[in-house]
Amino acid sequence: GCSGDDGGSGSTDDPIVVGISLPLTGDFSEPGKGVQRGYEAWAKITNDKGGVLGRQIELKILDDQSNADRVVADYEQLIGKDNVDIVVGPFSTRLVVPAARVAEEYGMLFVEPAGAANEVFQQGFKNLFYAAPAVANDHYNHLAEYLLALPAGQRPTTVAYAAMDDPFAQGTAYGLKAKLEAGGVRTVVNEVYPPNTTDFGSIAAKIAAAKADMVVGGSQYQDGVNLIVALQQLDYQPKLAAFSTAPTSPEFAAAIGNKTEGILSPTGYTQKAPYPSNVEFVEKYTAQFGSAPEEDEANAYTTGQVVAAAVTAVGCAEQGDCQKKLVDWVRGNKVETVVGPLTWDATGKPQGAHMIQQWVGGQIQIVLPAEAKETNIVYPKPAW
Amino acid sequence: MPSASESLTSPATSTGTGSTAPAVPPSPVPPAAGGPARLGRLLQAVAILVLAAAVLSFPALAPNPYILSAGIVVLNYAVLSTSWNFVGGFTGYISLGHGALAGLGGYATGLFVVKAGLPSFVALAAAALLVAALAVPIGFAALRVRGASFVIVSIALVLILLLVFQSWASFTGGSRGLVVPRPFPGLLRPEHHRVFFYLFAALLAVALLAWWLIDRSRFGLGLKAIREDEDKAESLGTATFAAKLVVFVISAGFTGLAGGLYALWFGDLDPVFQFSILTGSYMVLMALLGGVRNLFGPLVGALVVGIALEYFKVEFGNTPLHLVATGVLLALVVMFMPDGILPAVGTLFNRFLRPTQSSIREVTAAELRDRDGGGPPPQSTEDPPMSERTGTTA
Amino acid sequence: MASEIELVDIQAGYGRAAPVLRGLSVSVEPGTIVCLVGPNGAGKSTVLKVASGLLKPRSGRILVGGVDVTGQGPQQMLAAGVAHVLQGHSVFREMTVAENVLLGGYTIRDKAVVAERTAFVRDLFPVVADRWRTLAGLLSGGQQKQVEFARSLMVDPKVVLLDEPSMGLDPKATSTVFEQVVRMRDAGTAVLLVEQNARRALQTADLGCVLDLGRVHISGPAAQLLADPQLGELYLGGRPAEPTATGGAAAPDVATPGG
Amino acid sequence: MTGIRGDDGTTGVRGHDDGTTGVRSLETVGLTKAFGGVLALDAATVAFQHGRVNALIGPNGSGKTTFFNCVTGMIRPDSGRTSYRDRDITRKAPHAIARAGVGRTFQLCRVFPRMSALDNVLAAARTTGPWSQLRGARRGTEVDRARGWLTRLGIEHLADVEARNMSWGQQKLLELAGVLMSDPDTVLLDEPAGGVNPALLDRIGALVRELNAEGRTFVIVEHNMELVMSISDHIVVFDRGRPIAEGPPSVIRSDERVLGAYLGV
Amino acid sequence: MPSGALLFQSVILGLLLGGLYALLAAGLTLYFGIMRVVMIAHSAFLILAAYLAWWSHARLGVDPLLSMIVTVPLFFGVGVVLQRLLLARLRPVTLTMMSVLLTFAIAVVIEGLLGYAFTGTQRRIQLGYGTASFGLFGARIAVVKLIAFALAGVALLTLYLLMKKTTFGWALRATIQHPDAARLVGIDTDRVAGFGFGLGLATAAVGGTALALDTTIYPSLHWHWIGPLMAIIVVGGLGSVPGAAIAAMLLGLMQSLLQIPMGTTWAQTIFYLALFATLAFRPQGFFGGRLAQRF
Ligand SMILES: Nc1ncnc2c1ncn2[C@@H]1O[C@H](COP(=O)(O)OP(=O)(O)OP(=O)(O)O)[C@@H](O)[C@H]1O
Ligand SMILES: Nc1ncnc2c1ncn2[C@@H]1O[C@H](COP(=O)(O)OP(=O)(O)OP(=O)(O)O)[C@@H](O)[C@H]1O
Ligand SMILES: [Mg+2]
Ligand SMILES: [Mg+2]
Repeated sequence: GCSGDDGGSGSTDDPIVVGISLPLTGDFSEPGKGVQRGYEAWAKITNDKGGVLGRQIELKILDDQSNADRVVADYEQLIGKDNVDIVVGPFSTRLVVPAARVAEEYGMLFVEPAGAANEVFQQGFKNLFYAAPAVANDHYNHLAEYLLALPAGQRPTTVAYAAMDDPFAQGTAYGLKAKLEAGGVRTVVNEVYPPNTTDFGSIAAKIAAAKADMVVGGSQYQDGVNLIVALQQLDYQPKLAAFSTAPTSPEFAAAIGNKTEGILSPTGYTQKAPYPSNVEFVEKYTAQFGSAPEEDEANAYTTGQVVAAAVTAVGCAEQGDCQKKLVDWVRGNKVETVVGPLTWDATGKPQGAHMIQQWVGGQIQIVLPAEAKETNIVYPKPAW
Repeated sequence: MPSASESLTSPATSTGTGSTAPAVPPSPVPPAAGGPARLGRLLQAVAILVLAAAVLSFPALAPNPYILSAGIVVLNYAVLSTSWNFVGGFTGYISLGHGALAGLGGYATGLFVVKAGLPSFVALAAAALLVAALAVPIGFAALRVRGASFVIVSIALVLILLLVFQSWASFTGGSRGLVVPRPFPGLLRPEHHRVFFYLFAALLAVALLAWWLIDRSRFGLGLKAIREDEDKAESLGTATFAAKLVVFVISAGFTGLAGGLYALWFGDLDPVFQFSILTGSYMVLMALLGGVRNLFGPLVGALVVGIALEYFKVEFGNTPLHLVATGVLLALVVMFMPDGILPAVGTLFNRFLRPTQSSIREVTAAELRDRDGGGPPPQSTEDPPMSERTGTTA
Repeated sequence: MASEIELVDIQAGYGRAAPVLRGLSVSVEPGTIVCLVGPNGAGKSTVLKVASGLLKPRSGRILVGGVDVTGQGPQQMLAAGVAHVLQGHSVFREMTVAENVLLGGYTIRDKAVVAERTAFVRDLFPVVADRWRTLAGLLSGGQQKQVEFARSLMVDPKVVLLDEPSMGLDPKATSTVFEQVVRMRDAGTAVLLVEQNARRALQTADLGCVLDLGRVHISGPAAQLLADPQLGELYLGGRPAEPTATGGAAAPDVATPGG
Repeated sequence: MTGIRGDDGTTGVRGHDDGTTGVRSLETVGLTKAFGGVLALDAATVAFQHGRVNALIGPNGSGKTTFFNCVTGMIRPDSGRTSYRDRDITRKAPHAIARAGVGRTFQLCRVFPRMSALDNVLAAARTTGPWSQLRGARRGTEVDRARGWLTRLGIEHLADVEARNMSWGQQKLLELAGVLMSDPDTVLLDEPAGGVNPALLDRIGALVRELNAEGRTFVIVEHNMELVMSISDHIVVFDRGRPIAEGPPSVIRSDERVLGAYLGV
Repeated sequence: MPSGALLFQSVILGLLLGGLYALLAAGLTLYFGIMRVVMIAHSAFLILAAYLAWWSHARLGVDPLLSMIVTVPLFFGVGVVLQRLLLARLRPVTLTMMSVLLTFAIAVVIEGLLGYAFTGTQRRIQLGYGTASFGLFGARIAVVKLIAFALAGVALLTLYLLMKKTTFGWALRATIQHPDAARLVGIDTDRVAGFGFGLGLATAAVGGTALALDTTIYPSLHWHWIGPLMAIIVVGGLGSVPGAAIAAMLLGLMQSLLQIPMGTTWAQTIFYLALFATLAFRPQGFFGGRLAQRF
């Protein structure tokens, strides 16, 4: 045991301390705060029901300032100095890998709500699990299936891709790209832009000039908005426009002047999902924070659910040998969560897929897969 | 004012050798205040011993691995800012781009291990050499310009390397990052920290030793002359460009070593964090805070900044106010301690031990003459012509 | 007659160091030239800096035209009629000669006066006219000094403080400068002149003050100081004005100037 | 312009005929430098002889400082050649020229402002080869020499004072001490007398003669005619970027062209 | 080979972008070339102004252009205060170097305060005319970009006239070059230097507003701007407002055109290549101004 088992574990009065480092300031602070709310909702809802193993959940959240050096120092502190019982993941792929390494080397279970990119699962981590339905590259799977199933005459023939230089954002766009190319759909523009890009005029000009049938943005929130506005300024009208992340945001419609009709986006979570824990989550979350949860919040909540399930099943939560048991349990079992039932492969990759949403009639609605759809997909999309 | 005859005791003539013999003028006034100087040296020696003992016993005293890892971070800061101080302290060229050199060292180490399969520490040495080698062309371009233009160039260096390492993803991993394999895969994390703590301490010792050697050497004096007035130094025979380049390369080598060692310890490289202006600025802040003209200035600065950053983080929790606090700290240093903590302490120390000295002569011209000459000054009437005088002594 | 400028019992120094001026008093009456001489570092420039408000004295009083102006800055001093030409080089290096000269008349509102004065200095110093559009920093050392002096001639102050105006000037320009000093005196200006070209300066001046260690060592009519062999040897150096006078220094005989 | 050879005997009073007289020291052929429209040096062909005290005089702006700058490598001439002791130094870097034995001072007095006077002088000490660079800067003998120079120039009391806190004249003297410390064979002084107290000037004059007697060559730019006439063996007069006269002081003093162009009498 | 239409569209976009660059760099030439202060915080002030414009639009419903009525004088005042309180107290000999660090500190403080006040969320002004555009020979010009361009033109012209045609410009240069001599000719150096700095910040207010019209802002965005802006003023020649304007237009154009074959990231390197080329071959900049080398 590298770090003391002297934390008085086992006693039922002691809370289970869950250590988290999150980007509460700096570049990733916005989603970071969403993740924080998700964790807080989980702790509150769980504690209100009597905690886990009869012990209360206590969160210890540190701010990593969106910085990789800090995130490592934070987990080092949480595990080494503060002796927390459980650690769960931070936000952003860039921070997940260094953080997971610390957890791995201290032998801790590491369930994480972000870090969807493929690379995360290629590091050989044995203790890491991603608490969401699918990794980035699989987000558009349903859309790809749908498009390739269209009759040849209707299928889009050319596609323009623009992706932020970020493992997650690129992962989403390139997952779709690989599948469409394999299905014979031509790529006419393939742009990568740095995360701090604010001027999308030139990228939009290239896409517009290529007159692609379809545009796919591997985007986070704001760059997606900017790209859409720049495309609209150039009066480019594709048959289909898909952007990761951005269109699901509540501010999206206002940000692009309500010209949203027909825009697509993958999502791993919907407030309307019928899973029992989700109904409870949405209701209590809304009561606690005054608005319904988004995807970041849900992922954090899911993470908490996975950890709680493991702790309940194994019957312990402290550093040391217990962690190994927790890891083994998660690897071998299925967990019911707000995003549905989750299982993982050996690398910690979840085995599900994302749904596809589309703005139809001024609302974002699920259109794919067929069994979950709220309305029919609109293709080709109307002009924006 | 000494009379003309006093100057007759010509140094060269007294050596009596030929025309090219260096002049050795008459024996000097003994240096003032020898006592405090010796006391100062004694204090310095004691300080070094205490410091070394403190550093070496730290891993044993650290209550948990986290404190140890925080110690490594501070040591890394200290090595970096000491390395920076080879350029900044001696020549006065303020580089905000040293972060890029550290990043280069880290990436080179990582790539040597990953792509070339070199053993970790061979890769580290190779990376330091590579960074030093790259510093030659970089220095060649950057050191042509001075002052603020140099600052701009150094900033540009960071930004351009960031772009390259981000864009050239096939080689560097781009935004997906680069994972540097552990040099000691068998070690548990706390052990791993302990080993690296000593490695960083050793590197710091070497860097400090090198700085000290240069500081007391003629080379160092030449560099300081560059800091003061580059053209003048050149006209006095200092090969200024070569000197700048040499010290830049040395500085880059140490920075690269520090960056590489950090990469081996830390394991994950990401261009955004490796090539950041903030890293370079922290080096400057630490060196400046401690005092760029002092051997231990950067080390003291690293301690203060390391602790301050940690403190701000705890104090301001999850608001960006820690940035504000860092900025205010920097501004306070610039405004009130432009020479750093150590010189400020030194001034205080001096004020107790030495009276204020004035630059004005304390004796009138007449007294000076009387003191020097004793009798009445030789007047032109009894003065032999210059030529005869020199003739007699030569 | 009332003094145009009067420094009374001035203590002054730089930073926290020991004082440079230690209880020094000087006064200049209108229409006279007072010449300050003394060894390097005696505090001559410091006197002028105090007089023009660039350096605040630690104690003592400064009177201009009988009014106490102690502690005022250079701007108010200029308004009170005190102009100061700095030692060394103080042209605005990256501005043209024209801009330099015209800035000399920064405080003059009347365009006609500026034009007239400009014409005068351009006439006086050919280099000013010839190099009107050149950046002043590119001129030779002596040319810069001429521009500087020309700049100071743009205003017509009651008191002029000149810090080694002839330094670096060729003999012709030196003569021009001394002529102007005399002209100013004749126009009723009070001139406080610091010169290391001490003999020439004392020949021009009415009164002389020998400064040493931040105090007035000796003062008196300039001619009298010139004749003092002791002073000559200690402060004025070289040969006395008349080759026949005693107390010269060790000049090799071959080089004795031919009068 | 080869006038120097031949009027050797006229200054024979000084009689330090150690066999080096007659050797050419600094020499330029057709040195030309134009700044924009201003021809600062106009095909100046000048030769200074070894072992002499040479003076270079001329009106303001006649190109004296530019001449120094070209000769010491601080400015690249447009055309023409400079040589020192028959070695071509036209395109050499300033430090190389300094190491070849040509030291200089600056008209606008340049010292290292935040170094003590002693360090200012020490910084000028010559090094021999890269390894000597690693030797300690404050070795006893060097410090003794440096203090000696400060003493000779009457500023020994300022040894520990930072140069920026000195008066103008003190800085001038300090600069001179520095150049002498670098132990040059040939010393170019740009207005050494500017702002220096006359009493001290006599000492500087004497010092120059003394060092000259030790075999050092001087080239002095100066407007103080008394000093020039009293210490120099040979005078070159510049006007508009080219020499218009040269010779011993006695000749120059009565030269028509010099009187017209420079002395203005 | 890109189509003619794409080329033409890129040229238009490049020119519009260049205009914005020129405006953003204008203040820098003032401090840098004339006042010898390396103003790292300039872009932080730009972002601050952009935030104020965004805030007044989002919270008060005021058009961002109108917010300049407040921000421009406000920034001028802040500039005067900063200069008088902070920069004026630095030692003149080390001014250049110390100002780097001091303004760096100011930049960090602004970033922190912005993050504190507005969180790290990216923001964008949502204007009614945000996506409006009109056609020109087949290319499209966004209205907001054109407004930003016009703002840049007006601000630059004003600055240029102020520096060249008024005694203020002279007094400012004199003050920086020899403060003592400037005081001795009667210039109120404190005031002039303060005004100079205030003027620079006033351009930042205009620039920030123009910036906010058509891009996203977030607190750490200013780091992104430092490099290109510094490159522009070096290429343009330190201290030369027209030089900076020309360099900005050219670099904006080149960046826009290079994006077609090289992509966004590599295209940014043009700034640094131009910077190094300038320092290597023409340290005084390509369009007049002072020697960068000796600065
Ligand atoms: N800025 C300064 N800071 C500190 N001390 C100074 C400063 N300027 C001058 N001194 C000191 O004050 C004393 C007087 O200087 P000042 O310039 O008045 O002399 P001066 O008589 O004009 O000499 P010089 O003839 O050489 O110009 C000198 O000893 C000098 O070292
Ligand atoms: N860097 C430069 N740029 C432009 N013109 C210059 C430059 N340096 C010198 N000049 C011009 O060259 C000419 C010669 O200048 P130089 O400094 O050599 O004169 P000088 O003989 O030393 O004069 P002084 O006796 O005044 O020192 C002058 O007209 C001057 O204006
Ligand atoms: Mg003086
Ligand atoms: Mg000259």
